[in-house]
Parts: sequence; C-alpha cells; structure tokens
Amino acid sequence: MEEKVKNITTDEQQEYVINMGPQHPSTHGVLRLVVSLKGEIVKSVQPHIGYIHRGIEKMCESITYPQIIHLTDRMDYLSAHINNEAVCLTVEKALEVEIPDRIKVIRTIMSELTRIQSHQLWWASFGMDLGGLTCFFYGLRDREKILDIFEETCGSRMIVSYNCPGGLMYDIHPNFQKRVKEFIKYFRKILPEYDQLLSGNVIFHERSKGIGKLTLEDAVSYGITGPSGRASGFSCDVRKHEPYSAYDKIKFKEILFTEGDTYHRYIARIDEMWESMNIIEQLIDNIPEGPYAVKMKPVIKLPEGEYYQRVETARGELGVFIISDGNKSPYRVKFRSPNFVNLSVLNHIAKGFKIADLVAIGGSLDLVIPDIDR
Amino acid sequence: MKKEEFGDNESLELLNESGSNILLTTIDDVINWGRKNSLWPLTFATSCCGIEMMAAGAPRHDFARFGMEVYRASPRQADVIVVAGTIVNKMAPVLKRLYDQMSEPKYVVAMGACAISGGPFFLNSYCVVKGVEHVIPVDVYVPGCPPRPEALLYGMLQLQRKIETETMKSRKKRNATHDSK
Amino acid sequence: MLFDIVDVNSSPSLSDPWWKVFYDFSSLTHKIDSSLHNAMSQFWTTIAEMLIIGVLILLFYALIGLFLVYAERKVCAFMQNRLGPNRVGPFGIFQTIADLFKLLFKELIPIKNADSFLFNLAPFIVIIASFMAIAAIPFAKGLHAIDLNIGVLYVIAVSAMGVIGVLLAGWSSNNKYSLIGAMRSGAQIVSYELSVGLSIITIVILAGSMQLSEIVEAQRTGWFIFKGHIPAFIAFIVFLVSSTAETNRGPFDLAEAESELTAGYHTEYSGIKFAFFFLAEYINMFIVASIAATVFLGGWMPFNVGHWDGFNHVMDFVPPFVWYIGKTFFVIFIMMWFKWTFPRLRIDQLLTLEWKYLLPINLVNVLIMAFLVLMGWHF
Amino acid sequence: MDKIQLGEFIKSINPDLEIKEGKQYIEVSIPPSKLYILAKELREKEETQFDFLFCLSGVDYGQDLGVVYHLRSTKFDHVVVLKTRTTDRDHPQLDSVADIWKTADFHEREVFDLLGIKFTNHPDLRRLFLDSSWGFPLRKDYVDDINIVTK
Repeated sequence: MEEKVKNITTDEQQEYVINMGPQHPSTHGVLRLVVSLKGEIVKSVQPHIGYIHRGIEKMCESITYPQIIHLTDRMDYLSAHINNEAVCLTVEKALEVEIPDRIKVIRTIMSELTRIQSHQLWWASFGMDLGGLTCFFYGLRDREKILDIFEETCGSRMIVSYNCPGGLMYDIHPNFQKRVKEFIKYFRKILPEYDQLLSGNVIFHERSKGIGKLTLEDAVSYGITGPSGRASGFSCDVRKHEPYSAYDKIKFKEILFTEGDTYHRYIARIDEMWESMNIIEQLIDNIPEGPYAVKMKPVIKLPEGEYYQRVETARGELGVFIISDGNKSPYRVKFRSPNFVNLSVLNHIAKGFKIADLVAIGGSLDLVIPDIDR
Repeated sequence: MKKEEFGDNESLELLNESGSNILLTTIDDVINWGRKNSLWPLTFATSCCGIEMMAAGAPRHDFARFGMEVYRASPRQADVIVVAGTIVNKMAPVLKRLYDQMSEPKYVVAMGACAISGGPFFLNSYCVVKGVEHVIPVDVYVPGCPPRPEALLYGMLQLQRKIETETMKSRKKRNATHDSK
Repeated sequence: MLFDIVDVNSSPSLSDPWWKVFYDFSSLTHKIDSSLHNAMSQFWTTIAEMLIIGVLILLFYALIGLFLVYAERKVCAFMQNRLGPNRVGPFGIFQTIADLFKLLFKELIPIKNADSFLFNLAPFIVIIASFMAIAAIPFAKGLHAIDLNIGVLYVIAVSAMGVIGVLLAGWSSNNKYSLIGAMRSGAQIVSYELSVGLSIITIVILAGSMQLSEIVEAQRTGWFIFKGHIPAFIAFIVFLVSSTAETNRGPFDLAEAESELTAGYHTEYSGIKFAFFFLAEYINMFIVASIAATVFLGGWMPFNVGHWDGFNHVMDFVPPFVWYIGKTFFVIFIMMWFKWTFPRLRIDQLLTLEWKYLLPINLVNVLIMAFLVLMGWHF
Repeated sequence: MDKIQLGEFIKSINPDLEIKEGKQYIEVSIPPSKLYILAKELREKEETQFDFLFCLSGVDYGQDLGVVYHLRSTKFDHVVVLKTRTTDRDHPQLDSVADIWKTADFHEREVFDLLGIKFTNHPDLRRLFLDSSWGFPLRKDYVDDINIVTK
C-alpha cells in the first residue's frame, strides 16, 4: 500500500501529456505538439512535424528552375513573393545576369508589401491566440487592401508567382504607384488602432511581458532569425548584412531589442511594419524606367557549382542552397526555412510556463507550418 | 448557378424516383432548412487555402451572413469540414479520424487543387495524397490554387443547395457508397 | 399559494394614474390565483400554478436564449466591421432558430470510456441551475414566480450550482482538454462567487433587505448606483467583472479557451447536449445581468429625477417590463463589449485578480457602505 | 577577415585540410573523423567565432553521402562552408554537432530523416517528417514507381 502511494507522488506519475494538434486552433495548421504538463505548467514540449511534408526538395530535383518558384510559393505562403525572389536571385547570381534597377526596385516594394501583409495576418492570429477575437478581423480587413494591389499587378491574391528568373512576369499595373501610396496613407492611420486594441491593453501586457524569454546567446545558438531573433538582440537582418535587390540604396533601421520576450517579439513586428512603410515610401516615387525582365535563354541551365542565397522573409532568414550539375534541373536544392529553425526553440523557451503561455509563445514565433515541413 | 438548374442532381433524381409521402418530406424540409442555414465549419486548415478560408470569414467576404461564422474547434460540434490544403500520407489517418469524430450530419468541402487532386504536388511528390476523396467522401469541390474567398463562398452556397435536396434516405446512401469503396 | 407571497405591502392606490394600475401585475396574478382557487382544491391549484409558471418560464427561457445568441452574433459583427447573420429571415433573426433545428437533429455520439450516466447528466444540471435562478427574478411589479425573502441568497446559491455540471462534464468525458477546462472553471467560479456575493451584500446593507422585490421597491426614490455614492459604484464594477468571470465569458472564458483547449469542458459534447451548454451560458449571462439591473439599476423602476415632475411622468409611462429588459440588455451589451475587446487572462492572473485585488477591495467597500448607512449619509 | 585570410587561418589550424575558394564562400572539405574537432575550434577560437550555423544540408553525391555546413560569425560577419563526405551508404555515420550549435539538433534530424545519415551523440535522433517505415527519399536511388516520374 505504501509502495503505491509513493509511486503516485513521483513526478513521473503526475505527468499529464496532452496532444495539441494536428488539428488545433492555436497551432495555425497541422503542427502537433506533445505537451507534458504538471497541473497547468508545461514541463516539456515535443514538436512533431511532417503532417504537411510534401517533399518539395525532392520535387525540385526533377523540374526546371522557373518551375521551382511555383513550389516555393507554397512553402511560406505568407511571404510567397520573397521566397520566389530568393530562388530568382540564386539563379541570376549563378548565371551572372545583370538585373536592371527597375526590377530591383519593384521587387523590393513588393517584398515589403508582402512583409506588411504577412505581419498583419500574424497580428490577427496572434490576437486570436490570446483570446482577443476582434484583432483577427481588424488584421484581415487591412490585409485585403494589400491583396487588392497584388491582384491588380500580379493577377493573384496570395500566391503571386510574380518573380521569375531574370525579372518579373509582367510590368506593374498603371495604378500600382497610386494605390500603394493610398494604402500607405491609409495604413499609417490604421496602425495606431492596432496598438489601441492590443498593444496598449493591460491584460496583453500581463500576458506577454517576461514570457518565453530568449537570451541573445540562445538565439544565436538556435539560429533564431527574423523579428523573433531581433527581439533578443540578434542582429540578423539579411537586408542589412547582405543587401540584395534595392536594399543597399535605401535607408532603414534594423529593429533591435534586447529583452527577447513575447512582448518584444510582438513589438518588433509592429515596428517592422512601420519600417516597411518607410522603405516603400522611399522607393515608390522613383521607380526607374526600363524593361521589366531580362531576356533569358529559353532553357535555363546553371553552371556546375554550389550557390547559396539568403533573403529576409517576414519570418526570418530564408536560405536557398542549390547544387547544380549543369543540367536544366538542379542536382540538389535545400531550403533553409526560417520557421523550421524557429520551431526548434519552442521547447527551450516554453518550459516552465503555463499552457496559455505556450500558445502565446507559439503565436509570437509566428510559425507557418508548410514552411517547416516543406 | 440558378436554383432551377441545380435541380439536375443525383439526390433529387433519387427522390423523384422513389417518391415519398407528405409527412416525411415536410419534416425533411424543416430539418434541411435548419441544417443548410447553420453550417458550422471545423477550424481545420493545412496550408495556403486555410488563409483564404480565414479571409472568407473576414470583414470583406463575411461568412457570418450565412450563419457560418461559428467556427468550432471541436469536431463533435462541427457540421462541415473544409479541407483547406494539401493532405499528405501522414495526415490522412488524422483527417479520417477527424471526420469520424464529427457527428452526423457531416459534410466535406474539398478546397483547392491540393485537396481535389494533389494539385501542384501531383507529380514527383512521394507523400502527397492525390485528392482527399481517397480518404473521406467529398460533397463539394472548390477549385483554385488557392481558391478566392468568393469561390469558397460559392462552394458553400452550393453545399446549402445540396442539403436542401437531401432526404434521410439519400444521406444513408451517400455514406454507404463511400464506405464500400 | 405561490402568489400569496407576492406583493402584500404595496398594492396600488387609486390615486395613482391609470397606467400605474395597469402596469401592476400583482392584481392580475391575484385574480388568476383566486379564480383557480374557486375552481379547484388547494393542492390542484398549486399544481396548476406550477405548470403555468413552468411553461411560461420555459418559453421565456428559450426565447431569451435564442435572442441572446442572435444578439451576440450581431453585436460582435458590429464590433468587427462585419454584417453578421442576415440571410435567414429579415436581418437574420431566424438564424438561431435554424441553429436550434440543426442541433436538435444532430447525432449524439456516445463516448467510449466515458462515464455515460454523468456525461448525460451534466448538461441538465447546468441548464437546471440557470433555470432555477430565473424563478426569483422580478421582471416587473408583481411579475415573478416566487418572491423569497432571501431572494438574493437564493439566486447566488442556485446560480453557483452550474459549476457542478461543468465539473461533471469535464470529468466524465474522458478527455484531457475537458478536464483542464473543468478544473479551471471550478477554481474560477468558486473564487469569483465570493466577489459576487460581497458586492451584492454591499447593496443589501443599503437596502436593508434580501428580498428582491423590496430591493427594487427601495429604489423608488433613486437607483442604488446613484444613492450609494462611490461604494455602490465600486460594487457595481466589481459585480460586473466577477459576474462575467462567473459565467465563463470572455475575457475570463478560460474554461473553454478556444485557442488553448479547443472547446474546454464541452469538447466531447455534440448535438442538443452541446446546445444546452451553449444556451446555459447565455441564460447565465442574462441572469447576472438582470441581477445587476435589479440590485444596482433599480430593476423595473423607471428613471426618475428629483422634482422634475414632467420628466418623471414621461418616464413612468414607459412600462416597467420595458425598463427592466432595457437595463438588463444594457448590462449584457457591456458584457459583450468587453468580451469582444479584451484578450483572455491566464489562470494564475485570473485568481490573482480575485484574491489579491477584488476581494480586499470588496471587503473594504462593504465596511465603508456599512459606515455610510450607519451614519445615514446616503441619499 | 576576408576570404583569403580566413582560408589561411583555417589552414593554420589544421594543415591537411583541403581548402577551396568557392564563388561565394570559402569551402573546406574535411573527413568525417576530424569534423567535430574542427567545428569546435572554429566555434571557440577568438579569431573566428563561428557561432551561427545557418544552414546544414545533407547531399547525396551519387557514391558518397555528404553534409554541408554553412557557418557565420555574428561578430565578424564572415562565412565558411564545411563539407564532409562518407562513402558508406549502408550505415553512414557522422559526428553530431548539436552540442556546439543547438540549431543542428533539428537540422540533423532532418538529414537523418531524408538521407539516412546517422549522427552519433545526437540527443534525440528520431525521424522527423516521415514514419519509420519509410525509405530515405532524398537519396538518388530512392525508388517510388507510382509517384515519381523519371525523365
């Protein structure tokens, strides 16, 4: 009898394992988290992924380079445009094609618009994770405005496939500049509303401050990039460190914080929206004249070798690693996806917090599951 | 599509063939009116289509007008599962289980190319299920990659019309035919 | 029998204007009571009265439940720049009826490994608890099922019974999410019950009675929220916060926190049993709102200002039932408002709020109020 | 340090290494047995401080299986690429670097999942995306007659 009682009181016995996902509202997709709890406190989180592993890397080995961009679209669908840009830049770098300024500027503007819409959606779903359902609708309402601009120019709302190796699919729509300016004007007024609804809320402060702290050392060691890494003070903005497209010509500041908690990951993204608007404003008025695409060979073949290109997506550093053997399709493609790496830190930072904090932390890392699984 | 055109459909033919008495049809009408006007979707999204599904619930498109805004996180309380996105082999048993956990009447909308046929991942991918039809019976297909929110709305309206023509018999038949596959 | 208790001390005098006589339901209920007495024996009269009241309350219950669900969907749509349901019937008013039909005919899934007796019992406990609480609420003068002299105590006691249903539901469904949700709900309701009780006691001190009809009657010269100075106002705010927590509504909806626990304690329920939980939540909201209206905002009393006779006459002309419903819905609207605005609290913050802030504030508040009443400093 | 200096410095750590100046980054080929020691030195040496492993990719070279490490120093902003190969296709084994860079944990699991390279001393080597019954799809000799169309 005594034996039994002793057994029950050990920690092993008190562990309460719950399965969050693959279908769970807070995992934003089909992530499965196996959470061991002690009461409400999280003891460990084991992410189980692969519920949407589509084998994109293998698929790339049997298709041509222009076809790859249609798959990268579907990896991180919220920064589809930036993913495509990464592939295009790699191919252009390998072929040593000189890209006219017009293309560079348009790509930059589109990337920043993509970043804003991605952060809007993140804000919407983060608010929902914390239980503030109205945030969801505010975020999506403003996102539609950007999607309209995309639709006019690219012909599609989310998965734009606007980039192609050597330039862009089509020229920008005549209304493009006007509508982007209208949007910036509108969004500058609207963004403070976000602060009023969520960032200024005392419950939100209580829920997020000091939760899920990530030190700089750990951020570097775990390789956490993007706004999540920068909130910990990890200067990892590829736009600054290895400028691509038109980022070397413009002035913008890297958003850096040192605290590294959920609140600062949140603020970093809000500030990034402001910064993105600054970038767009610098470029929108002086898009240079010129062709919208460089004439490429009908069959693109990369010279033998290894190519690596980094870009900054809305969630962090996306690396495209292509090994070419000189054929029209790559020998090996590896995507270093930011979400995949960011997920790995979840167990480390969520340990010891409540289950509600786990949801908040997961939301603040801004995970997009198809990008993790590829 | 107009309502009259929609009358050309399998379950309606079945109804006309078998004929039915007044009492049952009236009850069917009432039940179907309830079911069609309150389709609560399950919060289930795998990839890009899920975002468009969210956009369909957002202010511009507003699912709520049709009484579909009550997204239930628990499959027990949901009426319709919108399969928004790719289903891979690892996910297929989970999807089947989710479907089994839902209580009758349950409907399935396959949203997007991936759910219909595997879409862009039809060729060369080693673990994508080529169409959700292989796992669970589908009522409405919404094509697109991803479909626009309007397309999803239209698909849901088609589902409403489908429910309208349903009878108790036809539901049984629908379930039986898929199980035998 | 039951109606005998109703309103003995304040029968309408002839000097009142005709509408006041008309608005007094006690004469109507007395008439029904006496005619029933003439027709049958004491026992059967009681049975008949019970039946009438039961059916009436059931109808009212269903109507209010359906309307509140619809109202919430409209209010939240309004706050989120949407339209809300508008396709079923004019302005979508039949939306919730469609939902009801669907839920009625939805499959009830028997859960393997669940304690099926308790599993089936739980929704009934929840709904009966809210059903019982409605009995004591005075909707208008003389319009209440039972006017207990400890009405306040009764309402608090009965409405807290719902937590048993919630706990049973969470435990018996053999689901880990449900269990966490139920435990949260248990902790939450038990602690917030204190604040609800204490904030009402503040007013009970002022009114000098626990009988709901007397509390309303005492507000003839002014609502308690105005009469009781600052302590009454503080009590009102505390009541609003803690009653929202008690009904498991946002931002205190931890028991069914959708982003954490899928659907909390009713994860495994489907069909009409789920509808019971759904309905009970709204009815509970209605009950606490009507208590707030009764205790703080004067119940069915019209809004009167000092010596503005003309104004007061106009206000008196509005039927008391309308006043009552208006006040209740105002409180409900406030509760909806902060559900759709605030993010959810965490469980430890929730308990901290109660035990470290609301409870001490409340205790001090009760003292201040007692002092005010003792000195006669209230209006 | 620029590319050439960095190459020279790494040469000074271990003179038998094969160092190639790639198009973008300096590339160091290294046998699997020496990988862990070099990685640790590169991480800890004052002059290099490669503290950020930003990409780890497994490659099937036909006969060999290899892993490519992309390292960056957050302090000096220089990049080095380590490459290692093993010829044993049936039981490929490499040393895990998960205790040097924590990010390698997930990356190595991914490589194990898709290419079947085992990493010794890895804290938790399980399949990541696929079931245990699955083959190693990123290998060039992976056969899937139904789904994969060969050219």
